[in-house]
Amino acid sequence: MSADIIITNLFVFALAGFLGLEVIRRVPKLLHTPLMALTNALSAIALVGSLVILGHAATTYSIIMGFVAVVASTINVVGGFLLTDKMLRMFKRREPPAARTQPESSS
Amino acid sequence: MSADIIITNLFVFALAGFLGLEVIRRVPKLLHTPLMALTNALSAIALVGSLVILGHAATTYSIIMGFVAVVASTINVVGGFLLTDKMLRMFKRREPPAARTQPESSS
Amino acid sequence: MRLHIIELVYLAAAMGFALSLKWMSSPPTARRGILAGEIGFVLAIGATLALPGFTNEGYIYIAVALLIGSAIGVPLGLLVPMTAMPQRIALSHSFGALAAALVGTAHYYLETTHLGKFELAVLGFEMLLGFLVFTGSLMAAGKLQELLPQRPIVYKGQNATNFAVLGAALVLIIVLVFQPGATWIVPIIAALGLAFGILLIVPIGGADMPTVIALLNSYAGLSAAALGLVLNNKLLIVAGALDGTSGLILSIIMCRAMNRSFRNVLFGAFGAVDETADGEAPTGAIRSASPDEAAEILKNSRLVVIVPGYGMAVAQAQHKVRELADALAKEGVEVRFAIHPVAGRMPGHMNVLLAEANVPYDQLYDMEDINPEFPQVDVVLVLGANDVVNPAARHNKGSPIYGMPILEVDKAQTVMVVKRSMRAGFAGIENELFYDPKTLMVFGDAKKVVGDLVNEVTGARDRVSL
Amino acid sequence: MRLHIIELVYLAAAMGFALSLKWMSSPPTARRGILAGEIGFVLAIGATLALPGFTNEGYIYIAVALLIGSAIGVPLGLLVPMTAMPQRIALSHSFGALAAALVGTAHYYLETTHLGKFELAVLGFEMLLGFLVFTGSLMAAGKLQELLPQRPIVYKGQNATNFAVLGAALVLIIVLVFQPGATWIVPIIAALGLAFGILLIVPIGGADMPTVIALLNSYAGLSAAALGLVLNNKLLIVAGALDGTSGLILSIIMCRAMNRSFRNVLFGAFGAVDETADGEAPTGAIRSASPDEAAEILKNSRLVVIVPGYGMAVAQAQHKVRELADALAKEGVEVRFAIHPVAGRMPGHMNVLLAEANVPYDQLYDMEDINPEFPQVDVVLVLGANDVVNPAARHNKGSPIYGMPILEVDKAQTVMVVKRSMRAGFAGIENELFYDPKTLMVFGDAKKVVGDLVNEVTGARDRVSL
Ligand SMILES: NC(=O)c1ccc[n+]([C@@H]2O[C@H](COP(=O)([O-])OP(=O)(O)OC[C@H]3O[C@@H](n4cnc5c(N)ncnc54)[C@H](OP(=O)(O)O)[C@@H]3O)[C@@H](O)[C@H]2O)c1
Ligand SMILES: NC(=O)c1ccc[n+]([C@@H]2O[C@H](COP(=O)([O-])OP(=O)(O)OC[C@H]3O[C@@H](n4cnc5c(N)ncnc54)[C@H](OP(=O)(O)O)[C@@H]3O)[C@@H](O)[C@H]2O)c1
Repeated sequence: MSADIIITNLFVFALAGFLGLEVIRRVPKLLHTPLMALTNALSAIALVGSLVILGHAATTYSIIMGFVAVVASTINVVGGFLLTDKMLRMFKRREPPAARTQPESSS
Repeated sequence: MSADIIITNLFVFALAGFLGLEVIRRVPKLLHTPLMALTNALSAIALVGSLVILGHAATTYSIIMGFVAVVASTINVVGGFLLTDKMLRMFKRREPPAARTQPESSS
Repeated sequence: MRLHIIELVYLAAAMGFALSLKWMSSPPTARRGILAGEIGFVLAIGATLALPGFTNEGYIYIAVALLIGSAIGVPLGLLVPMTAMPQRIALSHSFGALAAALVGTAHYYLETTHLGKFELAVLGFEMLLGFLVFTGSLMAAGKLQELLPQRPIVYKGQNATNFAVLGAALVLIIVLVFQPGATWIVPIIAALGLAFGILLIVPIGGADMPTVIALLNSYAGLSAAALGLVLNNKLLIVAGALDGTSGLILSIIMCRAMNRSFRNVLFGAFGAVDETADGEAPTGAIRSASPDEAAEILKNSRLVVIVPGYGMAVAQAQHKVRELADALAKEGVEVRFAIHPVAGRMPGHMNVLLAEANVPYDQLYDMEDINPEFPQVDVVLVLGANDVVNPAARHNKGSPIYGMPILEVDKAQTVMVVKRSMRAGFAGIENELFYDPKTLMVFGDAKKVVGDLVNEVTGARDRVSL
Repeated sequence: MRLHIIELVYLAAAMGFALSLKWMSSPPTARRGILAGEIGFVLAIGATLALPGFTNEGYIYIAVALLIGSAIGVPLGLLVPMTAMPQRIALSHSFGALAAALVGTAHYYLETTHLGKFELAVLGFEMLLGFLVFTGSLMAAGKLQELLPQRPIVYKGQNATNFAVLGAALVLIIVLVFQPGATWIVPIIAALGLAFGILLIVPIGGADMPTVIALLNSYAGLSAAALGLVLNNKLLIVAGALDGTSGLILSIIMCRAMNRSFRNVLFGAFGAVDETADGEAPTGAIRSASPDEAAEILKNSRLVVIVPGYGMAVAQAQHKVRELADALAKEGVEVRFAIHPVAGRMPGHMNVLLAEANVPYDQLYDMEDINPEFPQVDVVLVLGANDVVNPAARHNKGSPIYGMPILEVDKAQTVMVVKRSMRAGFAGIENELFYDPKTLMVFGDAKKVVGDLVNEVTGARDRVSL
C-alpha cells in the first residue's frame, strides 16, 4: 500500500486519538462504568473486518476464522450496547435537578 | 485527484472540526480576545500554499500573486503571534491562586 | 462510486462513535450517546455488507453468524447481574479481541503475497496484541469470577520468562517482515500472543483486575486501529483510536485513585508483585453490636453517611440500602452516600448499583467533597467496604496501600462496619479501623443486616406514630 | 521518501495547532499554547521549503517576501494599542484571506488543465470566500477605526442586490466546473467576491462588527480548509477546520450575550438592519456630581463594584482605574470588577485591558457571578459603559437590546456613571439608568475623571494619616 495512504491514516489516527482524549476527559466518575461498557462495545469494531473476511468466503480457513470472528464480535457489540443502555436507564436524579453533574456551559 | 483522496481529506476535516469544537468550547471568557488573536494567526496557514506558488516561480503572474500572498500571510502570522503573546504576558493572578480559571481535573 | 458512498457512510459512522463518547459527559445526554453509537454500528455494518466481492454463500454465513452472535449477546447484555459487571466486560473484551486477531490472521493468509513491509509489521503487531488481549481478558474474567485464584501467582524468573516470550514474538514479527512468505511464523506468533496474555495476568492480584481490564480495553482499541491501518479502513482507525484513549484514561484515573504507579500496571505484573505484602497487623479488642442496637444509634443521629463497598455488591444489598436511607430520612435523619472512586471492582461501580436501586445520583458525594465533612458526621455506616476506608493508607508507610486516598471515616463520631467477618478486603490487608474504640462491628451479610436495620427503624417509627 | 517525511512534519505541525488551542483553556497554560502554535508554524514553513520543485529565484523571492512580511508584522503585533485590537485583528484577517484567495487563483491558472470537477468547484468556492473575507475584513476594520461611517447604511432593494451578486458568483462557479478552460470567469468571480464582501458589511452597524469579525475568521478558516482540499494538503485542512470552528463558536457566544439571533449575523446585514431603531426615550432630571464629591462617597463605602466599558478603552483609563482600585483598597474599601461578556468591542476586551493594567484576573467577576450581589453593593462605578448596563434590556420590549442579559447595576444602592456626555452607546439608544434618582453622572473623559478620583482618595488618606 502506498506510503501516502499510510500517512493519511496516521493523520486520522492522531486526530481521532486527540479527540478521544478531549471527550473522555469530560466523562464524570459517575458514568465511568457505563463508559467502560460503551467503549467495550465500540472495541468490537473489528466486526467490520470480520464481515469482509467471511463475506468473501475465499478459503475454508478464512470462512472458519471469519465465522468465529463475526460471531464473537457480534456478541461483544450486541451485549455491550444492551448492557450500557440497561445501566444508563437506571440513572435518575432527584427533583429539583442539581447542577453538579451537568456539563459546563459552552463559554 | 482521485475521489479516495477527497474522502480521506473529508475524514480529516470532520475530525479536526469536531476536535476544534471540543477544545474551543473550554476556553474561558477571560481569554476570548487572546483566542481571537491566536486563531487569527492560525488562519494565515495559507502561507504554506503561498510559499509553494512563489517557490516554483512558474509564471510572472504566479510570482506576483505568490509574492503578495507570502508577504500578506507572513504579516498575519508574525503579527498575530506577537500580539497574542503580548496580551497573554499581561494576564496575572493574585496570590493565593484562585481556582476559578483552572481547567477541571481530568476525571 | 459505490465504494465512495460506502466510505462516506463510514465517515458518518465514525462521527457517530465520537458523538456517543462526547454525550457520555453527562447523565441527561448519555442515553443519546448510546443511540449515536448504535446508529454508528448499523451504518458501519450496512455499508460493509454493500461492499463488492461478497459471495452468496458468504451472505448466508454472515446471516447465520450474526444471528448466533446476537442470540448469545442479548442474554449476556440483559441477564448479567450488575455485580458481575467487571468479569462481564472482561469476557466480552476477549470476544472482540479474538475477532480482531482472527481477522488479522485471515487477512495475512489471503493477501500474503500483496503485503508490504509496513503492513506486515503492523499486522504482526496487531495479531500479537489481539491474541494477547483475548487470553488476558479471559484470565481477568476468571479471576474476578473467582474461577481462578485471586491472589497473584508469582514464581522465580517470572519477568525473565515474560520478557523472553515477548521478545521471541517481536523477533518473529521482524522475520515475517523480511520473509512475507514464511507462513509457518504466524501460528507461532499467535501462540506466543496467547501465552503472553496468560503470563501477563497470572501474577496480578484481583484488586488490580479492573485497571487491567481498562488497559486491555485500550490494547483492544490499538489492535483495532492497527487492523484499520492494514485494511486501510478509516472507520476502524477512528474507533480504535477513540477506544484506545478511553481505556488509557480510565486506567490512569484508577491508578491515581489507588495511587499505584501507572508504569506498574502498564507492564502488568512487572512490579505489582509486592502488592500483597501485609503491613504489621493491628491488634486489640473489637466492639460488635446487634442490628437493633445499631438501628437505635442510627435513628437518633442527625447526619448519617453510608459508605458502600464491594460487599454491598456481593450481597446485592443496594435495594435494602435504599430502603434504609428512606426510612432514616422519614425519621428526620439526613442521609448521604460517600462514594470512593475505586470502591467495588470497577470505577463507578457503586454509582451503578445505587442507581439501579433508584438512589438519585445527586445524593452521592465524591471523596473530595465529603472528606472534609466527616468530623461533623454522627454515624458512618460502612457497608462491605474495607480497603477504601483503611486509615493505614494515611500513616502506615509499611502498608501496600500507603498513600492511596481514602474516605476518612475514622474522623466521624461513630463508625459502624457491616461485614461478615474480620476477613481482609481485596488488597488482602488488615484494617485497624475495625479496632478503633469508636468503631462498632455489625457482623453478617450486608443484605440481611441492612434488612434488619430497616425493620428496626421503620418498626420504631410505627410505635412512635401510635 | 522526502515527501513522506514532509507529510509527517505537517502532521506534527497540525498537532501543534490543536494543542495550542487546547492550552488556551486556562491562563497558566495559555503561554505554552502560543509556543505550540509557533512551533507548528516553524515546522510547517520548514517542511514546505523542503518540498521539491522550488527554483533558486523562487527561494530568493521567498526570502525577500518573508523579510518584508515580518518587517510589517512585528510593529503591527507590538505597537498596536490594546484599544485598537478589534480593527487590528480585522485588518490582519484581510491579509490572511487575501493570501488564501491569491493562492487559489494562482493554482487555478497554473493547473487549469489538470483540475477535476470537484477541485474546480471547491476552488471557485475558495476564491469567492477568500476575496469576500478580504474586503469584508477591511470594511470591518474601517468601521471600527471610524474611517467609515459606523451606522448601518441601508437602501432599498439591498437584499436583492446582495443575493444577485452572490447568485451570479455561484452560477459562474458552476459554469467554471463544466468549462475548466474558461479562464475569463475567474477574474469575474474574484471581482464579485470583493464586491460581495463590501456589500455584506455596509449595512451592519458598528456594534455588530466584532461578531462579524469572528464570523469572517471562521470563513477564513473554511477557505483555508477548502484550499487544503484542492492542494491535498492536510495541514491546511486541519488548521482551517480548527480556525473555522473557533470563529463559529466565538460568534455564537457573542450573539448569545447580545441575544441577537445567530441567523441574523450569519447572513450579515440580512436582518441586522433594524438594529438601531430607538426605544421610547426616557426623560426626567439627571443628578451630576464632581469628582471630589464622588470620591467622598466612594471611600466611605464598604463594597464598590467597577463596571468598565468601551469608554475605558477609548480613554485608555485602565491604569488609572487600577490605581483607583488600589487606593480604595488602602481605605479599607472592597473593590471588585464586573465584566460583561460583550463590554467593549471584543469578547474579553475588558479582561485584556485590565490585565494590561496588572489587575489580577481573579478580581474580575463574570456577569452571572456578580448580578445576584448588586443589592449588597454600596456604589457601582460605571466607567464608560452604557449598553451593557441599560435596564431597558430587561423590561422595554420596544428597545432593540431587549432581552440582552445585562449587569443589573440599578439594583445597587448608588450608581455613578463616568462618561463625557449624555450621548448614546454603540447600540445607539438612550439609557434610562442615567435618569434614575439613585444615579450620579460624573461627566468627563474617563482617564481624567478617574485620575481626579485617585488624587482625592489618596490625598484624603494622607490627611487622615497626619
Ligand atoms: N473500583 C475499582 O475500579 C477498583 C479497581 C481496582 C482495584 N480495586 C480495589 O477493590 C477494593 C475496593 O475496596 P472496597 O472497600 O470497596 O472493597 P474491599 O476492600 O474489597 O472490601 C470488601 C469487604 O466487603 C466484605 N464483604 C464481602 N461480601 C460481603 C457480604 N455479602 N456482606 C457484607 N460484607 C461483605 C468483605 O469482608 P467479609 O469477607 O468479612 O464480609 C470485604 O472486607 C480496593 O482495594 C480497590 O483498590 C477497585
Ligand atoms: N464586546 C463585544 O464582543 C461586542 C461585540 C459586538 C457588539 N458589542 C457592543 O458594544 C457595546 C458595548 O457596550 P459598552 O457599555 O461596553 O459600551 P457602549 O455601550 O458602546 O458605551 C460606551 C460609552 O462610553 C462612553 N465613552 C466613550 N469614550 C469615552 C471616554 N473617553 N471617556 C468616558 N466615557 C467615554 C460613551 O459615552 P460618551 O460618548 O457620552 O462619553 C459611550 O456611551 C454593546 O452595545 C455591545 O453589544 C460588543
